[in-house]
Amino acid sequence: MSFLEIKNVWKSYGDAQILERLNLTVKQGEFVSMVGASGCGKSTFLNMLLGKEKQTKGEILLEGKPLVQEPDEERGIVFQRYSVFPHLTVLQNVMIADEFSNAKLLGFVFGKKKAEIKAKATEFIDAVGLTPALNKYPHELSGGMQQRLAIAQALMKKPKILLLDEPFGALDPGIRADMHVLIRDIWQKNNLTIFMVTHDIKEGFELGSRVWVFDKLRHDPQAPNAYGAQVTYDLDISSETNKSDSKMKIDELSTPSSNPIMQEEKA
Amino acid sequence: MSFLEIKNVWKSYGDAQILERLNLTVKQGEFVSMVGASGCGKSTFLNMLLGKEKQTKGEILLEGKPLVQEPDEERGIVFQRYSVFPHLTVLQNVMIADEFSNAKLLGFVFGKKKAEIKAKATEFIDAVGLTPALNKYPHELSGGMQQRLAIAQALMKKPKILLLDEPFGALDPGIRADMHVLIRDIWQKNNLTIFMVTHDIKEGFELGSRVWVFDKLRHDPQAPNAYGAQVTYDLDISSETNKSDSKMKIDELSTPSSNPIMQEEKA
Amino acid sequence: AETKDKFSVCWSIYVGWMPWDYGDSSGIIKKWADKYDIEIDVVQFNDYIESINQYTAGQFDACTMTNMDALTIPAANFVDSTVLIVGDYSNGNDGVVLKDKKELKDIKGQQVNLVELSVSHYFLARALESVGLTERDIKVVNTSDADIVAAYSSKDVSAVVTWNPALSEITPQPSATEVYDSSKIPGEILDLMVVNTETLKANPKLGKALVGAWYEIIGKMTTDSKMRTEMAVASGTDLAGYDAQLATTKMFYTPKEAVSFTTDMQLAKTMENVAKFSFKHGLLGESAPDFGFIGIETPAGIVGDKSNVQLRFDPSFMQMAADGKL
Amino acid sequence: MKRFMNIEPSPALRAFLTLLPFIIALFAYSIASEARLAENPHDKLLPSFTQIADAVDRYAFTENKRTGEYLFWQDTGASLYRIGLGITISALIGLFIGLCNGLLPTLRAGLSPFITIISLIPPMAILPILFITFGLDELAKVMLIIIGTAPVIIRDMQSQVMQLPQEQLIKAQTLGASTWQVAIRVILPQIMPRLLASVRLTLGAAWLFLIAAEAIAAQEGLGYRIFLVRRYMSMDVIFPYVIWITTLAFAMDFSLRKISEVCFPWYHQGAK
Amino acid sequence: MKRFMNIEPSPALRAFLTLLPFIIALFAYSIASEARLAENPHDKLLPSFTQIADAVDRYAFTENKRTGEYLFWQDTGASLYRIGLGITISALIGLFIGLCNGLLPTLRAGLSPFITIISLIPPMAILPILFITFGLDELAKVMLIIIGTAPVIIRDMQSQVMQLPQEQLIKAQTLGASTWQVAIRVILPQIMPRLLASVRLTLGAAWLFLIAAEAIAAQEGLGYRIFLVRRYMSMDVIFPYVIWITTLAFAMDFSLRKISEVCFPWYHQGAK
Ligand SMILES: Nc1ncnc2c1ncn2[C@@H]1O[C@H](COP(=O)(O)OP(=O)(O)OP(=O)(O)O)[C@@H](O)[C@H]1O
Ligand SMILES: Nc1ncnc2c1ncn2[C@@H]1O[C@H](COP(=O)(O)OP(=O)(O)OP(=O)(O)O)[C@@H](O)[C@H]1O
Ligand SMILES: [Mg+2]
Ligand SMILES: [Mg+2]
Repeated sequence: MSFLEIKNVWKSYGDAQILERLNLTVKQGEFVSMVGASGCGKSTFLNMLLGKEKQTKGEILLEGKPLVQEPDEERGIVFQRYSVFPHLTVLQNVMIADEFSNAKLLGFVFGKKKAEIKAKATEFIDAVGLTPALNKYPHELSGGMQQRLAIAQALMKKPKILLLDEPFGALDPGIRADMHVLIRDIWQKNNLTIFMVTHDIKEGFELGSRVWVFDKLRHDPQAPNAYGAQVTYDLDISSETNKSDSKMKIDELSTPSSNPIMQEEKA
Repeated sequence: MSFLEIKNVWKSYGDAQILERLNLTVKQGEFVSMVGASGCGKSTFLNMLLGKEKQTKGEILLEGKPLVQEPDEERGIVFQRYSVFPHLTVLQNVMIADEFSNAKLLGFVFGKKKAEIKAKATEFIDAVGLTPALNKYPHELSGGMQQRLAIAQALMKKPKILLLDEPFGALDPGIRADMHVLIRDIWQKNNLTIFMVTHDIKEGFELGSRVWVFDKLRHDPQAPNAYGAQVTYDLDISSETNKSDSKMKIDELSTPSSNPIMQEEKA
Repeated sequence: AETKDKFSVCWSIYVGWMPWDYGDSSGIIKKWADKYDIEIDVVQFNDYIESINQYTAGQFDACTMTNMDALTIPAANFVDSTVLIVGDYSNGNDGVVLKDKKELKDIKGQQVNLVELSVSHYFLARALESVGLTERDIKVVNTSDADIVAAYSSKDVSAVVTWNPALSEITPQPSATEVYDSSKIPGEILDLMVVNTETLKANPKLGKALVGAWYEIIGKMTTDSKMRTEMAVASGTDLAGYDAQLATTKMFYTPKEAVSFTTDMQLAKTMENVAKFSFKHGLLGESAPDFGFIGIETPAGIVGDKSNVQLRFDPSFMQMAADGKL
Repeated sequence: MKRFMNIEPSPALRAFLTLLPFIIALFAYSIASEARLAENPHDKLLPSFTQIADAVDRYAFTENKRTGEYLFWQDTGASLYRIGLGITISALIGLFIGLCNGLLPTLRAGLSPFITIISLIPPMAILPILFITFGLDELAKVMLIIIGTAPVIIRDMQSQVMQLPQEQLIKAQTLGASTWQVAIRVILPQIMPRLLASVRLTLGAAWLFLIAAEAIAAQEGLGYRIFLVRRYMSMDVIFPYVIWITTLAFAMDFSLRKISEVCFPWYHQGAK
Repeated sequence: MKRFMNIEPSPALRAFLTLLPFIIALFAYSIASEARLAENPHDKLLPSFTQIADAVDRYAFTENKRTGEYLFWQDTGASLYRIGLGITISALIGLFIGLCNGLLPTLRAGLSPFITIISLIPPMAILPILFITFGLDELAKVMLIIIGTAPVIIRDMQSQVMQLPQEQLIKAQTLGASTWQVAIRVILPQIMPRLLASVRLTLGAAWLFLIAAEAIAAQEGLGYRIFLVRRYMSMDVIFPYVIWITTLAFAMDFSLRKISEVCFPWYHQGAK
């Protein structure tokens, strides 16, 4: 039994077929980078893992059991934006994760319990390097700091899977580099299973232990919505040897003409 | 007489000193990349070149004459966002540039004049590769296509100076590469003088014939606003030899610890 | 005022004034205006007070109103006004209604809903006098006349003073008893056509045309049920409803009746009462030292300050009609 | 079991749920009406559905003997004319002053605070002044609507103009546009859909002022009729009139939205 | 010469321009007033400033002989109490139903269209029903304000909740939040400042309804006084009352904005 099994999964919205024939298995502790043209269904796939969308056909098993059909604590998520609560300070943003489970009725905890949660939250905040900003509101943080906060939040629940949807897409290149260091560090220390969507192929290869390329194999010019995207490449780059093998792949994918990411430019 | 002369220019907003002691000259046809930490005054500098802001001290001479104190046809601009008119199609967006000068009263042109402008606009649209999207509205275009449109618009007026404020900041890496090809091409063909602000140091070195790094040399921890930024490096990378010399500079600037861009992260 | 040949007249919906609407739509007013070679524009108001205010502000040359409002609004604002036509007096058209109580005395201590400072208020004061009570024994709640019927149906309300048609909507209700009505004080609540004195002096034609038209219309209405049906519809009810309202209104169908009412001694007495009430409630203006501050001229003599006459009852035009001289 | 917030009703259930409150309301009304009529058959407060139908027939489908007109349609026409005229003028004023105010700092400095204060004056309180200033014919009624809604539209337009990205205005200037050209080629077309949105928002107030104005001085109109028969508490007439006004208000709102969607597709991109 | 749109007035000129329209308005009034008073010294339509000052003195600073109270302050108290209560209840209803509607698709399917229709009914037209249902005392006045403003606030709150980024709701769920916890910990605090904004927007309507209610049945209140003295055309009383109402409306608007800025700094970040 694999950690996560995706068995013949299809997904359509109405008439539009988005994804088709996905058959994939993932082991615990893998870091899967997902790349592909804009609108090809990467976020849709992530939403299925999250439980926000339901596959039209097929099944997704987590540790042998079908995925719960709504977001829950097993799966953490960081979006490109809006993943933190603007009305809470950094500390409160992280503490709220444990407050939810400890105060089902009131939504707030007090006294000793609160001190405990605070201690735990402070640790996670420290892990992402936000201790100096403990009492700041998100709008006082830079984009990179907000994403760190979102990660700290997600880690509080010790999720089995961490989903990242273009987590660094809105950041400046310099800050991205820092975030890469951080996320790799966190991945290794916590033995997390991570799924990350990115538009930056280099980033995908740099961080992932595995890269999935989403693309449409079949295409009907008369009915562009008739066929969905599949995972056309599934590259294991966990070992150094694989990595250098894949270097060529990167270059191949990065030349504008064959680059799937470029397709939407050809209006 | 240089093309553009910046003589002892200072700029402050109220108590906050933003820029100080700028003494720079630029020859016609140069491509100046400007990098520096967020908030150090790059946009402010661009706004002074544009005529939107007035320097507090000193003077800026264009071909020996002081700069006109409001935006005009001599200086084209492309912002990171919102540089095109959402209510006009691609063709209309480019045509409007010449409609302004030809219909002072009505704002619209008709008949033969219109056909002329249309022909001219179509050429520029073709130059940026937007011909297939001639009759689309900006919201139907991708981010990259919108920026191409903004460039075509600006070119219609044959500006003496083209100002670019993080023109590719909101684009995906793959699309950026394409845009780099385009802008270099346009720069060389039109013998333009370009000023470009960027957050991506690599991009700055790749495109520019000259790179300015903005940074504060003097710093008073008690009064962070007391001193302004200056141009701390002025690198000529127009020839290949200079370019390789500068490679080291890039690497030096790119290491996170010394990277001025990273400063805002140290909250 | 200068002589002119275009005039505007306003009126509001009330049983005794519906003939003006008929006169307008049937062309009778136009006929009389043509006869005197003038133009008369007739404007209907939904809101009674607004019509008087407009007249007072000088937007209209003539307006329908009651004797009390003629005193407290135009006259108290020193817009010298002349009563051109005394059309009718309320003879049961106003009433005090109590809920679940049978006698007027029972009103003591209650909240009374009425249009404050209106002729209803005056009528209530007269009613209270008749049983030896004063306004101090009750509490007045200002309530819009359009909503008084709805107000009566509300559980908070136990006493109302109002006039027709609202009155006839309230009295049939099982809980309602009409403990006092205006037939007990006949001739005190008068419905008038009031004209700006200066305008009338400069343009007697206007007075002649209006009076002539008025008596032509009401002369026919007693016998012409089709005519009354039209008036009924325009006032928002049907013939039966309208006839019921007419029954409690003492119309002066002939100019002779009106002239003899106006020349009677009693009118001066009534106006003195009204002036006293108005003064007590501050309606004659802050500068009024006593009830006689504003003089009222009646054929039987002047009430109050002779040097400051602002309201005049002038039967001469009705007399012309009676004499057939129009 | 999903969280309640994650449960999306099926289309059938959704349709049922939508109708439910209307059905309950009708049902509750008919019970209350029957109870009142059983107690007093002449009660007018909650007329039965047949009584209401009768009234509709009388007003909408029977010729008025006197004028040969159909009261209901005559009232509708008069009111629609007034509100249409009022709101159109308001929109034009709002567009013009709002655009100028938003674009020109000098003008804004002078007018903006004044208009803010004006917009806070409750028009109901100055009704008497309005009537005396503007007379009593159609103008006064239309003026009340204008005074009640124009300041709001002006302020809205002004803030909409100021919210347009500065980048666009600068871009236009670098393309050689004069202030006038910026106004008519860049700003005007972009705030047109916002004007429609603003008009939609003020429609409720416009109806309120229309009814208030008609209540005081009018000879026809939906508000006039309601106030006229209110003296007799003829709810059998008032109810259909109220429902009709609500329908008209809805139709106006709906068509404005559609017009905006058809004419300004680029504005509604976000709503896709 | 700069383009007109690029000319920023200096602070001094700005202050002058701001005052200019007020000065012109005052000046125009005093001329009109003098002209009318010259014709008829007892004219009350456009009283002189001294007459207005007199009236203020009489109403605000002289004890009423009969009741021993200061009419002006008594009216102010009554009106503020009514509008305060009405708008508070409206806000609470709006917050509660709007939040539930926005968060729960099932509830929204049922209530949203119904509330949309309700919000289109002009409350002035159904006054008789309100009186009979809610009586004539304070409750009725407060109810008119509630009926006039609550549907608007509900709809606004609902759309505000729906505009919150989906990401946040999902994030909360991945942190283990139940529907209830999402409501009170994620949504409630975030829409509080929006509620204040919404209340500010409906304040104008609330004043209108208050004045209308007081005009119809009351014993005290600002609207009551205005409509009562209308009976003898005391513009010298009406003017200060209107100015006072405008001032109160402005003060309420201003303090709501300040409260919001102080209590919800994170909401006003964009306004910096
Ligand atoms: N709720 C929905 N209903 C209908 N169509 C949808 C829905 N969500 C997404 N789609 C469509 O599904 C397709 C895939 O969307 P998705 O967001 O998964 O793409 P993506 O690969 O994440 O793109 P991007 O790189 O731009 O984020 C798109 O064509 C989109 O329009
Ligand atoms: N109109 C203004 N009034 C006052 N301060 C201003 C104004 N415009 C900019 N500033 C301040 O001037 C400083 C420089 O701003 P500027 O936008 O030029 O920075 P930048 O280098 O372009 O930053 P970024 O890389 O984030 O775009 C900032 O601290 C900013 O807050
Ligand atoms: Mg996506
Ligand atoms: Mg900048």
